Order: sequence, then structure tokens, then C-alpha cells
Amino acid sequence: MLFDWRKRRLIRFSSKGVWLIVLCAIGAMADQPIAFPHNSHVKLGLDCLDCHIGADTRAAAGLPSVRKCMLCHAKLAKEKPEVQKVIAYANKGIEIPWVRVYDFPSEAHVKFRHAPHYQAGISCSTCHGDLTKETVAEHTVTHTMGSCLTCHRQKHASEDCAACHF
Amino acid sequence: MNQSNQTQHRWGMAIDSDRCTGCQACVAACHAENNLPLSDAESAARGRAVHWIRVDRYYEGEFPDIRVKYMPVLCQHCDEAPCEPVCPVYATYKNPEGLNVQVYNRCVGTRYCANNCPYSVRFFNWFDPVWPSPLDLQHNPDVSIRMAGVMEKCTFCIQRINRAEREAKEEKRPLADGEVQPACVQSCPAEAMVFGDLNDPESKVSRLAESGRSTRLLEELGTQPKVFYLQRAT
Amino acid sequence: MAIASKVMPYDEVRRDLWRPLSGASSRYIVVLVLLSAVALWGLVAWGYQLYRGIGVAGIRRPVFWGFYLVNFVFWIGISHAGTLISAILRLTDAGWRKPVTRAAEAITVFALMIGGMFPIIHLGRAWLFFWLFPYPNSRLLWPNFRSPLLWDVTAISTYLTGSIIYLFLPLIPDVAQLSTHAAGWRRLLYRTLSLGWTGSDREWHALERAMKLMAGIILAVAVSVHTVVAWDFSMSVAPMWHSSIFGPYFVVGAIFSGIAALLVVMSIIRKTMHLEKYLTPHHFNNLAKLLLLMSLLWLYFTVAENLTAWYGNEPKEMSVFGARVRGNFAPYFWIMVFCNFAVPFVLLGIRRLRSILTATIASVTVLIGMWLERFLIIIPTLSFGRLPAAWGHYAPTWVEISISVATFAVMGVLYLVFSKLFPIVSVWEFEPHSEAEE
Amino acid sequence: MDRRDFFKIVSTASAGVATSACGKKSDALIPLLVPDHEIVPGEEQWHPSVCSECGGGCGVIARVMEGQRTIERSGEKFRERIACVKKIEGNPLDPVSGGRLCARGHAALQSLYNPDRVREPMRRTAPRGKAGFTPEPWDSAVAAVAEKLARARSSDPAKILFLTRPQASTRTLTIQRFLESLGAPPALSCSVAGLAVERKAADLVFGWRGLPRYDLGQARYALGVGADFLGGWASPVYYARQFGQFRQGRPGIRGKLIQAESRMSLTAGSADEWLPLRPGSEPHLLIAIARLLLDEKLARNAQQLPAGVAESILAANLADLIRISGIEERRLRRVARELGESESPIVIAGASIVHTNSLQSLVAAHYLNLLLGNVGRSGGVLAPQQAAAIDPVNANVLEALKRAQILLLDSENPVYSLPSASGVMEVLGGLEMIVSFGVFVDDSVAYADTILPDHHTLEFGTAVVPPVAPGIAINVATPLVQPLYNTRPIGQTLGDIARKMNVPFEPIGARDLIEPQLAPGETWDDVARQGGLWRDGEATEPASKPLGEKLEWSDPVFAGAPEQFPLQFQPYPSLQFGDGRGANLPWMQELPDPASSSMWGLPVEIDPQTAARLNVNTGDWVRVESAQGSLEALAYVHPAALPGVASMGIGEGHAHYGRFASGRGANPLSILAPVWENSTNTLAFGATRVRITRLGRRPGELIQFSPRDREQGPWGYR
Repeated sequence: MLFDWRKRRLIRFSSKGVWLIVLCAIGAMADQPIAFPHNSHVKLGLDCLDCHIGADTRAAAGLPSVRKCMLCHAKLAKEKPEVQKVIAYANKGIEIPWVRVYDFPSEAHVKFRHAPHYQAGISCSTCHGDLTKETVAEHTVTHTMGSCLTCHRQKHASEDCAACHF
Repeated sequence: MNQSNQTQHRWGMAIDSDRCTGCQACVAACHAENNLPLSDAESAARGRAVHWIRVDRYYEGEFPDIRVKYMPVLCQHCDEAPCEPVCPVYATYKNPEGLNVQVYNRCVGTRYCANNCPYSVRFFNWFDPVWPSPLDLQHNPDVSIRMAGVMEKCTFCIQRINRAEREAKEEKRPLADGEVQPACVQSCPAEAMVFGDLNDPESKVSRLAESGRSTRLLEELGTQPKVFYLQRAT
Repeated sequence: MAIASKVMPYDEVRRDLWRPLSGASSRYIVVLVLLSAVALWGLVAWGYQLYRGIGVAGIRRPVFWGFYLVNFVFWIGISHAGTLISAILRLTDAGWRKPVTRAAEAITVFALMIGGMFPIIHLGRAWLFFWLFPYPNSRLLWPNFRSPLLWDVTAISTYLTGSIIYLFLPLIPDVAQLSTHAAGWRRLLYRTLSLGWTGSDREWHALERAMKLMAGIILAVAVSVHTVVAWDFSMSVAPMWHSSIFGPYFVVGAIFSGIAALLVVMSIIRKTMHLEKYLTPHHFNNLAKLLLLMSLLWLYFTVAENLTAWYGNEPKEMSVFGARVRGNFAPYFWIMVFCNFAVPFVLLGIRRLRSILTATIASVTVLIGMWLERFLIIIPTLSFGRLPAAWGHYAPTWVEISISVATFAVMGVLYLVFSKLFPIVSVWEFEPHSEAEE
Repeated sequence: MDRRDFFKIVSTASAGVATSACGKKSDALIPLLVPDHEIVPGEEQWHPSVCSECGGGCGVIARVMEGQRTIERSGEKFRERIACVKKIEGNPLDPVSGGRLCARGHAALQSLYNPDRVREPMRRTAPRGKAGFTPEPWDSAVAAVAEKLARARSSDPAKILFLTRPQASTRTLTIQRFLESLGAPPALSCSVAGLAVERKAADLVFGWRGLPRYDLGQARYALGVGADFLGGWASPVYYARQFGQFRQGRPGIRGKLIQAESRMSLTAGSADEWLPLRPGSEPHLLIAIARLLLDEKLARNAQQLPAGVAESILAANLADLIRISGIEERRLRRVARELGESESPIVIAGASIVHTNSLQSLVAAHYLNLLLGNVGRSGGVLAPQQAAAIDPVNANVLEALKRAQILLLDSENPVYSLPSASGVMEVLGGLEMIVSFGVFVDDSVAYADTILPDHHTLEFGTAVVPPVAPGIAINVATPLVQPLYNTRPIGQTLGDIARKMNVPFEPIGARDLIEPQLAPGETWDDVARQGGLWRDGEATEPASKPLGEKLEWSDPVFAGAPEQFPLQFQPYPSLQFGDGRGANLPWMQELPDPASSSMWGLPVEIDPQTAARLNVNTGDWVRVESAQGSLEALAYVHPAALPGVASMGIGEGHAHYGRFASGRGANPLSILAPVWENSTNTLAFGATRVRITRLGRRPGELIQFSPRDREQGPWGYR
């Protein structure tokens, strides 16, 4: 991957190594509109699925709409500055413009679905890191085709290219 | 691969020339389903228009005893596909369900496969595709947008196959015959196209493939195509 | 045999052959700058192609391979000039080869470098060319060894390595001699390249053995390389490509164009470097005869290929054959026949007409003809595929033309630089004691 | 999605059960607009709608999924998740489309997401015809229109002309009601695919209101005359489905189709035999066949034929008829015999290309079917069963335009559809006010003073009565997605105008149309959820008694002296563009033309003999000149063109129609002589003579996907 560092600007010329770097960079730099503390929500007993409701049955885990945030925050912790930002969005009727942390670049042509991975018993932290320790989500786990394939081999999942790339 | 507990499908298609009217609904349906790059007059003039399925038309005879032959031609998903061995990076290969798959992210663009395809059904992305906004809102999220420098071709609507298989699996039932239909087959007003599992001897496509009118395109090359053309009855 | 060394003292030979190494005439500079400019323009064109996408070239469906692959085959063909010829001559102990071999071997190396670039230039995603090499990776993905393109990669890299060694080995005694006479960076360069050559008998022995061995190896590799290039085409099911004759046909064509290239280069360096004493009419005469022989051989293969296709009358082949011989491509076809057969046959076949000038003219036409031959092998087949509904025509754009032209300039630049750094005629072979060795 | 799946969804939904085998799809049941925030990435929903690309009125289902667009709100840019239509397929429940769809139907998506849609109301700033507009708020635009309309109404309401598409729908009903409340004459259409002649003939012969339905699927032997029913005529998807059934849908039975047409249309190409008919000689051929049937005693139902008609047939000079039709007598006799001997014969006549005598050919065809005894029978000609089928007709449009003071345009394009020589542009230039309700700026909208843009059909609900359908069918669309732009449905706009004018008016919604038809137990929700209301047809024997008493025929009239203009010129509605309105859809532009395989342009088709005489090759530029005007086009030497007949597809040659169509190619209608069909006064666009001169090679080439049109033969391409 190292040989490509100069090409970072040329995303269209990138090979796999490059986009990983670009992604890591984006992930690390991700300036979220609200400093959402995952750890404190998890501590309160919330499950990942409570907010990312699609993870078990759908392709996309999904982000909760601001309405969902307001179910609790209409009453709870209203005084905190970050929560006030949430309330501001809710009042304006605009969805919070979260910055995506994990994504597959379009060049990879991956059609990832959460559901089968969840159903296969892969825990969220395998791919997304230990969110009990993170505040704002960061790109902590690097995904390469190698890491995907290693797991697929271990779990005897399909290794057909067209299982993911089409 | 490791799916021994499932019945293995072998997808194939039958096209009834007696029913085909040459209306090209299949062509438009394919464009709508598969995010085919949009050509413009200039790129079309330079031979860059992309139609994963096309309707070949040949005039036969001379006026007034002339007739025309319409023939939808798409990737034949050959069992012995000439495009597969020549790819230096395995970007095109035969998947367990008999589909000839093009892996866009692996393709480096030697275009050897296209030269070696006797059916000329492979298309190349000469440039990154552009859609004047908001035409891009129409993009099918189940299908990749291919970038410059890679080959593409008919996939038998693998996204539909995958979706149907997934849903069948979730509902713990076998796939029914005719449940999976590529966009072209789905659209065909004259129902000239039939898609299904060739491993299932009872499927409609298997029965048509066995019928007396069944032929295959350029069969003499030994490519073992999985698209069966039913000849016109006269 | 009027070998220069027999008449001339070694010191004079050395003076003559080392003279071009020092100083640079204004003419040299102008030509170098001009050629570099053209080469640079080619680079610009390639950069544009990388930036915009390969679509800036004229290739299209169904002609997915165009000028780039024509140039690829052409330059790989040219590369047979040297190594193969010099290896044959070396193995057959043709004494007259001495002044010719280095010039020839240099052509090989440069032509291979250029030819080897074309498959990369032609890639849709050229920046991923390394995926064609087998390197370990976490995905456990390997290149497809069944693909003739991979054979190409293997064959060409082997040939390039072999050719560089083969060029380098006979250079060692020369650079060793040069290092004692040169100063500054040149001294460092020559010293490094001489690998501590002292000129001991053991070293001479080893060198001779190595060269003999390499000559044998390179001969086999050279033949296989062009055969593999031919297989890029003949392994496919396309009409008029799928032909068992292609391997030898390409090899013959390659040697043919290689000799022509060598003759052209020789007559240029003879004039510009004043090597009249070393590159004598005798050399040209010998090579011209070889060229004539190859011309006839080429004609034989061409007739064999086309006659069988025509007589077989297989419709799909006939579309290509027809287009080539009497259709759209007919002018090119008949120009090719004229260039590759008529001109050499008349100019070189009639003894009275055979001279350095006519040999050069014939060589130039052969180069043109052989380029056209590559063009006529690749394009018509793709234009007239198996399904007539998919027929289409091809015309190159400025990008392809620029890059194609630039490669000739690159050849010139490399040759100019090489001839400034190393004696273009092997000096030590004129040394009296090396005569004894032979 | 196949029929069963969709049924499942629909039935579980109407039963109110959302948990079943496909409970997962329960969110696909809501027939109403999808709220954008409820769109889940990667999940699809299917919603019924109606195709409005042609008059066929196919019921469709649309796949709605997530999409993202960038919007600007108070200066800030947002990326917004919205529900988008991703694909359109036929509605498997709809008896017209049966789950299938034609190429143009698929491309309807590109009119929804067309970059050249009118995004807000506009006012004209440039001279008429130059298409210069500036945005205008809804209120003032509507007020301005209402004011002028009120003034015109008070002086003479007959001077208000509304042109709308030739389709019976809530849209046209709303327009009709609006016009009624103003006291203005009914709306007209000017599309060349308006089928005015077909309607008139059915009315004249059988008293049928609407288009007859040809039950091709049950017939054994079909003779098509002048109707390109697989290539766009009347209801292409329905007839293509019927054709599939006709050919291979019945075990052991294969229908045989003979197509008599003056060009090798898609139908002629798919037929078992093509009879190359001289242009305009359809009546002659039909009467010759009727005569042969009578002569050979093959007319099984001759007694039902009105005496006057039988007399006319028997009085005809057979040799003359055959000579004029240009078909070998031997072939014609064979076809007549086969037709007469067939168990279930049918004659499908239409006027894909309208001639001055087209009505006569349709009338003759009806009598021929009567003679064959298949009227009102399965496998024969069936009466339309649509009570609600009142669609605007294409009749006397030019006269109406000349009379009018105020023109209201709804996706109709008179500037394109009428010949320049008719003076339509001058007429439009002189009108007091032109208002457009369409979603695009086309050649005629370029003349408009005000544009009050409508929603796209997929953005707003409507109900359409398909002109050809088994039984009763009303296809219903509910809005699928949020409107993309600041547009308003035409009903609402007309309502606003009426209110400003103080005229009582209520637009008609889909629900208004459906509810009176509902049987006990059915609800509007059910109908909206399944996408339409359909009833099986009853036997219609009583309606098949002929009313007409006479049969006459005349030779077609062609404008232009044969010495000066030796070629007959026939523009034809193209597969891709229909009457021209498909030209702004890039998918249709790049769809290879079925005859010439041309893309992004339509060539003029010339037969090989004429081409050789003119020294024209495929790809040459030629000038096509009539006495009224000329156009320049690329030539395609069509191996199956009739000698002396040049054809050209309609669709290109728009002066204004968005980026994909503007300034591309030539409009064959523009050079026509203003010749009208004798009975309906619809444009007889096949009735002009031209001469063709070669211009040679020029910049701009014929773009063909497959230049090669022969499987074998001489080498090389052009």
C-alpha cells in the first residue's frame, strides 16, 4: 500500500490500497455534526439494533431519523449542548447530516448486506470495533478484500466473486 | 462452493423467434434495470453505444420476396465461454450457477475477452459514465455503476437472481420456476423469452431447450451457450 | 573477407569507435531535442488518455484492439533484429557479424522496452498493470495462467531480461577498457558496469562461454516470444486468427522486420558516425541477402495463410479475407505486398541493383509493410467478427497516432543516448588476441 | 415481479393481513405516496401506476427505492434522501399490459427524471417560437392566464382551443369539464397517432364508440392491412401479447400472419408473409379480397353483408384493384383462399400511415370481417366496451387553430405535428395567448406565453381508460413519489384558473371515475392498491350489426406532380418516438431503429433501385423536396422498401425539445402538403410526393448500431 501514497489525490487512478487509505483518512477525519457518544448510549443499555434497526434483516443497518432521537431526547438530557443540536435539527425538520464512517468505495463494487452477516452470528464489533469504548464512531477496523475473504473462508461462506461483486 | 445443501441452479434462457416481434422492449428494459451507460450521438457514432441485449436484424431475400429476421442477442453465458480463459486476471469466470460473471473491480481492461467473444456481446467502459442530473435518480441501487476501463456485459440480471434466492432462503422454500426473471424476459410483451433453471428438467426453459425448434447461436464453435433460440416455424 | 581489423591497427579502430562517445555535435543536439520533444508529446498523449479514459483512442466495439496492439506486435517483431540475428550469427561463427552485433542487440533491448509498454498503454486501467504479475496477496488471487496475455507477460519479461544480459555481456570488455580512459561520471559508470573486469584468461573464458550459452538460450526465447505473441491471436476463435500457421508466420515476420530495422539503423549510424570503414558494403550485402531470403519466406507464409483461407471458403473467414484482399482493407493489403515483396525482390534480388542505398530503401519499405501486416492481421478480423450485425470500422485518433509516432522517437532517443555512452560497434572484438580466441 | 407475486402482495394487503409468507414485503402495500423518510436503503416497494407515453394506457407498476439528491434550501445545500422510481414494469393484473411493457414505457422514467423538465411556472420573454422564458410565481402566472381567459370567454368562448393527448383519462375528462364550464368547444388532439380514422370507421360501420379490439390471440389466420400493430399502433403491448399467443401460445396451433403494408414495418417483419402494398391502396386490396371470397364462395357470412355493400364489391373491377395494390394476383388469390378457408380468420386493418382514403380501407376491412363471420366472436373483431372512452380526436385541428384566439396546450405539439405549409407557425404566432401545461418545452411550447407546468404522471394520480382492452378496464395511478419541482397537477391549476374567473369547476380525480363503477364489497382502496378496475367483457353479439349501407373506395390522392416529384413519401410513427413525443428520452434515441439500426437520428429509407438511380448509398446526405418544402436527411438504402416509395420515421427534427432532441435530424411532417383525410380531416401524412437529390458525404454520419443488414453477401461495410 505504501507505494501509492503519492497518488492519494488521484482517486480515480487508485487501486485497492489507495482507497483504503483515502477511506481511513475520511474515517479519521470524519467531522460529525454532533459528537454522538456511542459508549454512553451503550452503557444505558441500548442495543445496536435499537437505533440501527436494519442490521439484522436488511441490507443497510441504517441511521435513526432525528425523530427517533427525539423519542428520548424530547425529555432526557435536554440541557447538554450536543443534545441541543439534535433538538435544533428536529425543530428545523432536517435530518442530521451524519458523515458516513464505514463504506465500500464505488470502485470496489461490493453489494454488502448486513442481514446475512448478522444472522451468521458475526458480532457488530468484528467489523465496527468496540463501540463500548468509542464516543464518536471512528474507522477503527480496516476492511480489505483479504479480511472479508479470510472470514468467509473460516465460516465456509461463499467465495464466489459474484456473491459480493455484481 | 460450500453450498452442497442447496440445489444448484444452472440458469438458461430460451428465445422463441416465432414469438419475437423485434420490438426491443427487452433492450429498453435492460437499460432501465442495469444502469447502462448513456451514449450520446458522438459516442454512438464512435461505436461506444452499449446494449447488453440487442436485436440483430437481417434481411433475407430480395424485394418483393424479402423478409426480415429479428434475433435478440445477449450474453449467451456459454458453458465453454471463449472469453473466460483469456482473461489474465480472472475478471470473468463461470460461477457455480453457470453464469458467466464479469467482476468489474478485478477487470484491468485488456479487452481480450471482447475480442474472443464470437457473439460480440461484451462492452467496454471507454469513459466514466455520465448522466445529466437528475437522470441519475433512476439508478438501480442493486447494480454497480461501472467506471472507465472495465468490461461489462449481460449478467442475466444476477441482482434479481440473488434477490430471489435470498428471499426464497429467508422463507425457507425452493425457488419456483419462473420466479426469477431478468429484466428483458420480464418485459417481453410477446413472451418470446423464457428464463429458468436448466438443471430442473421440469422447468419451462428446459422443456423449450429440448424442443425440436431449439438451436443455439454459433453452436458449431463448441461454446455451449445457455441461450436457446427456437427457430421460426416457417 | 574485408574485415576492418585485418587491415587496421587496433589503436586506430579504438580511436574511430570511441570518437562518437565524446563531445556532441550541434546536429546531434538538435536531433536529440527534436526526438525528445516528439517522445514527450507521446507522453502527454498518454497522460491525457490516462486522465480521460482509454476512450480518447479510436478503438471501439467491435475493434477493441487497435494501433496499440499493432505497435506492440510490430515492436516485438523489431526486437528480433538483434538478439536473434546476432545469436544466429554468433552460433554459426559468421565472422562478418562483429561490427553488426552490438547495434543489433541494442535495437532488441530498446524495441522490447517500447513494445512491452504497449500492452500497458492499451489497458483500460493501466495503473493496475501489476495485477498481471503473480505476487502474493491476502486475497489469494493469482493471475490466470491460462491466458495467452499472461504467457506474453512471462515471455516478454524473460526475453527482455535475456536480451539485456546478452547486450551487456559483450559490453563488459569494452566498458572495462573505457573505464581506464574516461574521467568523471563516465569513469564511475564504466567502472561500475565493468564488474571488475581485468581481462584475465579465466574471465575471457567465462565470458565466451556465457555468450555462447546466452546465444543459445536467447535464440529459443526469441522464437518462443514471437510465437507467444502470435498465440495471443491464434488462441482465440476469431476468424482468420485461429490459425496454426501464426506462430512461425509471426517469427518469420519478426526476423524479417528485425533485419530491416537493423539495416536502417546501420545505414544511419554508418553515415552519422562515419563508420564507413567498419560497416562496409559487404555487411549490407550479406544482410540484404538475408532480407531477401526472409522476404521470400514471408511471401510463402502469407500465401500459405491466405490461400488456405480462400480455398477453404469458410464464410466467416471469407468476410475477413475478402475485406483484406478486395474490400475496405485492400489498398493496405496490396501496399503491404508491394512493400514486403515487390520492393525487396526487385531491389535486392537483382544483383546489379543491390547497394547500400537500395538495401536501405527496401528496409524502409519492409518496415512500413510489416507494420501494415500487423495492422491487417489485427483490425480486419475484429471488424468482421462472426456475427455480421456486430461489424464495425475503426479509425485511430490523434492520441493513438501521437503515441505510435512517439515510440519511434523514443527509439531514436534511446539509440542516440546509447551511442553516446557506449561504442556502437564492439571494440574488443577487433583486438588481435580476441581473434585468436575465435 | 411476476403476476403471482404481485397478486400476493395485493391480496394480503386488501385482506388487511400484513404477516404472511411475504410479510416482509408488507411495506410495499401502501398505495399512497411514499414519505421520503420512510424509505429504507436497499428495500424496494412496488406501486401501481399508468403509462402515459402513448395512447395505449398500459397499467404499470413502479419500483420505488431510495435515492439521493442535492437540494438548496435557504442558500444551504443539502443532500436529501428521497423516494425515487427506479424501474417501470407492466402491471401483472392489468389485462392490457399483462405485466409486460414496451420500450417506450420503460423509457417513461426518463421523462420523469429528464433534466429538461420545466421546473416552475414561466413567462415568455423572447419572441414567439424562440423559447425564451423567465420564472414567474404561480399566483401571478395563474392570474394573468385567468384574466385573459375571462376576457376571451366573455367575447366568444368558441375561440378557446384546448389541445391535449389522445387518451381517455381523468386528465382529458378534467379538461373537457373545464372547457364545458367555460362554454368552449371540446378539446382536440393533433397527434399523428390519434387513430381518428379508426374510431370514425368503427362508428360508421357498427356504431361503436371507440376502437374495436382484434382478438388476435384466438385467431388462426390473420391478415393485417396497414396497421403496424406490433410497432406502436393502438395498443402495442396488448397486440404483442396477443401475437405471442397467436403464434405459439396454443398447443398444436400456430397462427399465420400475412401483413399487407406499404413498408416493412415491425409487424410486416414478424409476419409469415409480407405483401408489399402500394401506398394508399389498402381499400383496393381489401375489396379485392372480399371480391375473391365472394367469387370463390368462401365468404361464410355473406348474407349478413348489407346489400349495398355486396353490390359495390361485386361491381368492382378485380383486375384494376389488384393492379393498383401492386401485389401479384397469384399471391393475392392464395391469401384470399387461405383466409376464407381458415377456421378462425381475422383482418386487422388500421391506418398507421394516414392517406386520403384511409377511412374507406377501414370500412372495407370491417365489412370483410363481417363477410368472414368473425365480428363479435372470439378470435374476431370485438366491440369496445368502454363507456367512459371519450378521448379528444384529431380532427379539423388546423381550422380550429385558425379560429382560436387562445390556445391551451397539454403535451400536444401542433408545430411539429402539422406541416409547415399549413401555416401552423404563423397561426400560433398570431394567437392572443398560448398557455402550456406540459412538462417540457417543445416546438409549440416555444410559442407559449405562459407555462404552468404539470406534475409528471408518476408524481400525480390519474386514471386512464385504455382504448383497447378486454372487457372494461380503468387503470389507476396514485402518486408514487414527491414532485421533484415546483409544479402543480393540471386539475389544480385549472381549478385555480376557474376560481379566479369565478367559474364553477371541479377537477375529476381517479376516485371520481372509479367509485361509480365499484361493485358491492369493492373499495376505492382496493382499486388503487391493485392499480385499476377491470371487468371481464360480456358477449357483444348485438352490437355487431352493421349500420352502414354502402362501401366506396377511391384512389389515394398524392400532392405534387409525379413528373417533378417522382417518389411517394410516407412518414410513419416510429417505434422509438411514436408521434414524436419520445424524442427527448435518451434511451429511445439510442435504441437502434428496427429498420435501419440507426441511433440518435432517423434516416430516410430509399429502395435499392431508386438509390442506384440517384447514386445514393447508405450514409449519404440527401435532400427530400416536396412542393411545399425540403429537408435534409441521411439515407438508408432499405432492402425491403417499395420501389418509388421513400419512408421516414417521425420523431426527430424538433426545434425545441430538450437537450436530447433539439436540433437533431429532420421532421418528415414538416415538408408535407396540407392534405387531409377525406372524412375526419386529420392529416393525411402519407399523401405527399417528393423528389430526392443526393448531397453526398458531409459532416454528420448515419449512426448505426449494426450497419450490416445481411447475414451473408458481399464483403466489407459501407
